[in-house]
Amino acid sequence: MRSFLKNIGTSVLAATLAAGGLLAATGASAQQRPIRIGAFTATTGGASFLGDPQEKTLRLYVDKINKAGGVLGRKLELFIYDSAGDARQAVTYTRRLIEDNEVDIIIGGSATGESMAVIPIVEEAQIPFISLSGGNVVVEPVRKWVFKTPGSDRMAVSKIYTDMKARGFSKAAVISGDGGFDKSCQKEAVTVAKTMGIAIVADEVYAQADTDMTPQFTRIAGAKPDAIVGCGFGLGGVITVRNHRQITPQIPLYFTHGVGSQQFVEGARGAAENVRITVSPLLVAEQLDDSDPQKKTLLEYTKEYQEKFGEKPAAFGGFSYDALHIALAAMQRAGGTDKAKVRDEIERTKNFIGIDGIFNMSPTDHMGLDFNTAFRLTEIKNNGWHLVK
Amino acid sequence: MVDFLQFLLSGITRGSIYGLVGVGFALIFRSSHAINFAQGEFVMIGGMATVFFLTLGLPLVLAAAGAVVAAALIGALLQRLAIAQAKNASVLTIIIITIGAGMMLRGAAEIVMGRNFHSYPAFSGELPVDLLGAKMQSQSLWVVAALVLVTIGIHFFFARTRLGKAVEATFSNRFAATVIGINVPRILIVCFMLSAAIGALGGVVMTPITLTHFELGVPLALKGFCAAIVGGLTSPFGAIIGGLILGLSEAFAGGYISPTYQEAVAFVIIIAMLIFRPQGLFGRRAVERV
Amino acid sequence: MTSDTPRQLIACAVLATALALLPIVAPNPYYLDLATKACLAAVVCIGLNLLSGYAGQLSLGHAAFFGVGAYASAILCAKVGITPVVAMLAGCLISAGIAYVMARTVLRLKGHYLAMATLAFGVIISIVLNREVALTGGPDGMSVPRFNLFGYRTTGVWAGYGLAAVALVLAVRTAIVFVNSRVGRALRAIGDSEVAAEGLGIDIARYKTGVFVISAVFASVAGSIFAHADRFVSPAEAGFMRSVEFVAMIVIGGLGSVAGSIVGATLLTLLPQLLAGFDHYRHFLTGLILILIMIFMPAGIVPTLLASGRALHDRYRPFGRSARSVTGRTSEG
Amino acid sequence: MAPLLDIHAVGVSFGGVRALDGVSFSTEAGRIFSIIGPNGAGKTTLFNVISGAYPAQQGKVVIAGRDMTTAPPSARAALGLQRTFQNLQIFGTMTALENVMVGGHLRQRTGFPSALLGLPSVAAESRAMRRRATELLDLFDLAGLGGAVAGELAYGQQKRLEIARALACEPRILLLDEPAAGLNPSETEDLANVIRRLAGMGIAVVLVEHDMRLVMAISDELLVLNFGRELARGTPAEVSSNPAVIEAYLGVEVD
Repeated sequence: MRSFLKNIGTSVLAATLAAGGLLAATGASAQQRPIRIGAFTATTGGASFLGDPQEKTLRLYVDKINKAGGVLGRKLELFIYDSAGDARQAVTYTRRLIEDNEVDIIIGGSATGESMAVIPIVEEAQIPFISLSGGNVVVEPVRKWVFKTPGSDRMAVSKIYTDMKARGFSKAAVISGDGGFDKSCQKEAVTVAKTMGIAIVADEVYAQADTDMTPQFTRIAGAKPDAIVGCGFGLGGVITVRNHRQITPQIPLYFTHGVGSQQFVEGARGAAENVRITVSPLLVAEQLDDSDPQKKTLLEYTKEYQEKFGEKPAAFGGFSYDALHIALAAMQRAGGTDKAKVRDEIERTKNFIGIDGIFNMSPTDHMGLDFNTAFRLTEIKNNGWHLVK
Repeated sequence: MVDFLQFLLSGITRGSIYGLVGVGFALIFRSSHAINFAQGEFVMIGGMATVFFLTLGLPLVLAAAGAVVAAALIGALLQRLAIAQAKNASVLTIIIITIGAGMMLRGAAEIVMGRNFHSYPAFSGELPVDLLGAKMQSQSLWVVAALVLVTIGIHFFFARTRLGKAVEATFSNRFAATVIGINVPRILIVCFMLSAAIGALGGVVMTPITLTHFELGVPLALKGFCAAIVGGLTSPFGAIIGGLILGLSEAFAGGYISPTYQEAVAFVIIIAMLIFRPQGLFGRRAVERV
Repeated sequence: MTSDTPRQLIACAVLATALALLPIVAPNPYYLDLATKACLAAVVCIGLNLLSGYAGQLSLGHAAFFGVGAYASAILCAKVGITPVVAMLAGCLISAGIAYVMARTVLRLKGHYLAMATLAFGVIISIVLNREVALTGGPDGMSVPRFNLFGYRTTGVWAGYGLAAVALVLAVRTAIVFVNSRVGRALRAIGDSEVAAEGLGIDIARYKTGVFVISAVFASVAGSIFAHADRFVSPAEAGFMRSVEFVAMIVIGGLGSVAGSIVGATLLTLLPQLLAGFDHYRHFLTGLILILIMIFMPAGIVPTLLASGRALHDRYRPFGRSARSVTGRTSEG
Repeated sequence: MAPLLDIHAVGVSFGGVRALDGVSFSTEAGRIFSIIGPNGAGKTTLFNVISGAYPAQQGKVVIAGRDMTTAPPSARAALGLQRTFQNLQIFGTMTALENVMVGGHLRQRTGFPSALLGLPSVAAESRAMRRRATELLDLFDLAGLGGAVAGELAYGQQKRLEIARALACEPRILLLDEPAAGLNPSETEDLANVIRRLAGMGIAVVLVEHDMRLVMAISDELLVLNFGRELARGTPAEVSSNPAVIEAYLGVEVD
């Protein structure tokens, strides 16, 4: 039994190393042990639209940083697994990362559920974990070892309602899928509306795999909202805007960052025109003022991602960019990979200029984004992203 | 009234999609008493292969035809190289082979086309069609047309062609079919090709509406399978009617009652059917011979 | 499977010893996590195999019973504050009740009706778990308290493994004794020929109902233990794809074989871990492996290996035993 | 006292075809009652109606004084009715011994709870049943084949196994559907002895058989069916001298 398990262990390790293109890095044997970055993302399954760019971004930057000599004179070694957005698999892979791969930090959890599932494990193992999921519950209440980089749905929704009020709208309809990503946004959309004086006149749900949402939009049309808030991502997001164009083109449509990718606009084939989306500044980087501190980082990330993968990065890719760089910066400040020190340094992250915004973490805030930089309001015009000023 | 019409149109569009997916289940169940869990992947291949051929620069008609032919070939290969290879396999073994085949096709699409979704323009423009105040996507008409075409085609195939009659004979009694000289292995290949082609045709016409993605097949297959069950599992026409029933029920339940449990409608119908009409709408009651 | 009960109980003891030694030889808790999941899947599969491999009925919704057990434990422990053992029993009762009603409704019919009913019921359960956010946490799932027994709180992956291993040994022992009892023989007879079984006085609907309820309870217990082992449950556990995975496990391991259930469950639990490094090629390879196993071992791994072992041993018996068809008709002459 | 098996005017149609029309007969413990007739005369259908595989659409089936017309096969078995099948229905994946053990289903008690708990009584009962099954196998010349997978036995062995299985629950009525089909003359001779012995044990044997020599040699009473109706009934001597039977059947069949 033992040799059997050992075989599994070694063959898997070999495969992982080979896939990560890291065998080349082992040449520098005189050096210290590489810094081990552990990650799990939902590259397949329902949340694959979130996980795929996150995985690509991590691979891209681990490679790039290694080419530039690594961190603290040590190479990076990436262990990354596909959780398929499934809590059970996330738990197993997290144990694997901690116990078998002996990683120094864990980045991952494209979906809120899988992030929540691994929290007891990382807390018990006392290893820093930077989540890539949107739900506030991940960092509220603050847990010692858990951080996250995506701006929260509450911020996104607040931004939408602020714009709606500026346009004189007071009645909103919400349409969302039944996945965790959508649900989290929908919950905030309903809760925040109360505090901001917006009336929710319709709250419609569709199944994530649904191919047609016209009944939902017909009901929304009957409720006569001033505007519609879409909480969705991936295919569901595209079908939502297409059905919106079909049934209720006269009602303005807002969306949160779930549709923050150029593929969304292309898939919508014109139906995304005039839709307003709160999204990280990534998709409108060129339009930012030159004085904007994020502009340089955003343009660089866009360029590097596009060169490597032949497509523009989606907003979610930025989450893992931020997580990786915050972690590495913390290790640099800590002067090593001591987990407790790295954790303390992550918590001390100040003025970190990332893709999703500018991070200022604290013992009471393990996300560290502020309302103004986290999300920008954009509008789709001529199949392109435009900053609404 | 406009709402009613809108739900009706939604139901017909959905129903046609489910029907197009369901027909393949019925055809294969009829010929080999197996549930083909790769059926959804044939639909996905229809859309994906069309996208692939379009990017090669082929005109839409050729790309679509190429996708259907490609799917039919994959269907034949699946039968020949996998299912026929498992000698004396039980029905469950065949089911697991189709599950494996579905994963392979999904994996192949993932390798070739990546993990993004894909689509291509609707065949007759993107502007919604106005019908007495209700609006439908023009592509829905193409989906319905494909369903009608498949219905007529299947009818013609079973009623008029020698091959279709041979398929019927094989279904009624495989042993007797062998005795009267029907090449049963060939019939099975034909059934797999046919259901793959019909699934792919569905994929071709629905992709402008549903878009396509390497993992799209699984949820579609589940709905298509439900359509086939409602139709009695052995009847291609039953699957088409079953699909329309599911689609309309979903649209009206979602529209008039609440969309929250819209997804469950298909399954509630199945349970109701098992209680009240277990052989399905068009299924034959199994005749027990001792 | 001959009715050589003592020898099989020895096998059971060997299994128990191996499971007890595993924590000592396992390099680290990750392997225990995998072993826990394999054990729990095996428990589900042993129950499912009694239904499919012996009584010849197919269930396409067994994950729903796993989900019922998992959520019963999660909700009753986290929200009501009931002690885990009682919560587990409550889960069993709910699962058994659902299974009983379903079986009574459809098992009077002959054919694939149980497959359809379980499919529909399973998906409905997973939709309900997904939608009833206030109770279940919705799509994001919910956290579960630690398992405690007589006030003794257990910690870490060890406890989860311990529970799963004990459950597996009990399941194996129960299944072996059961299969070799009058009831088990009656079920196997039903799987082979319903007509003859009925003629011998076996009340087919009652026996199928009974074994379906038992298999549901096996799945429910596994689900409850899973909830405490992972300390987290999500609706995916009850989903259709999980149900299909359980069926794949028993067919690949071998229908009508307790050892096959364990082998199939272990293989399909480890496979994603083994293929984790292959990135885009993972799905393709998984599918290919499933197909190859089925082509070369259509009766499943364990029966095929046993048959070839026997063929070597006994030259006079040229044919290995073939797999039972799911409808269980083996017509001779 | 009521007869052990009483069939009263049963009728069955399949899609408009009358397979059985007003057939009646009754028989007693220890008697050998045979049903003969050309192919398609309704013999096997009559067996299926008696054993409960199909319900009788008209008429009554009375077993041991109880009206069982609509009862399922398992309930009829509980009253002591057993049958064998023309197209053998042995349990092909189980061993020969296990086949016979299942045959004794009604003579055992273990239910789901005790089977699951594995109580000592379960094993004890299995042991006792195994002993009885072994005896039955010996009785039918299957000694030593108990561990063999039944589906792999020779045809003649499977036929004997089926009878042994039917006897395991000590039936009062035994329906044998063409037991001699496929047997050679010496095997048929053995079979005749077996059937006589069963009758001698007090079992009411009902036989459907094409082998006229066998039927004529062992039957106490005969029923001749033709197109689902009774053509004649009586002792072998009476039937073989009945002109209608000679014309419709015996004239063609007997050489």
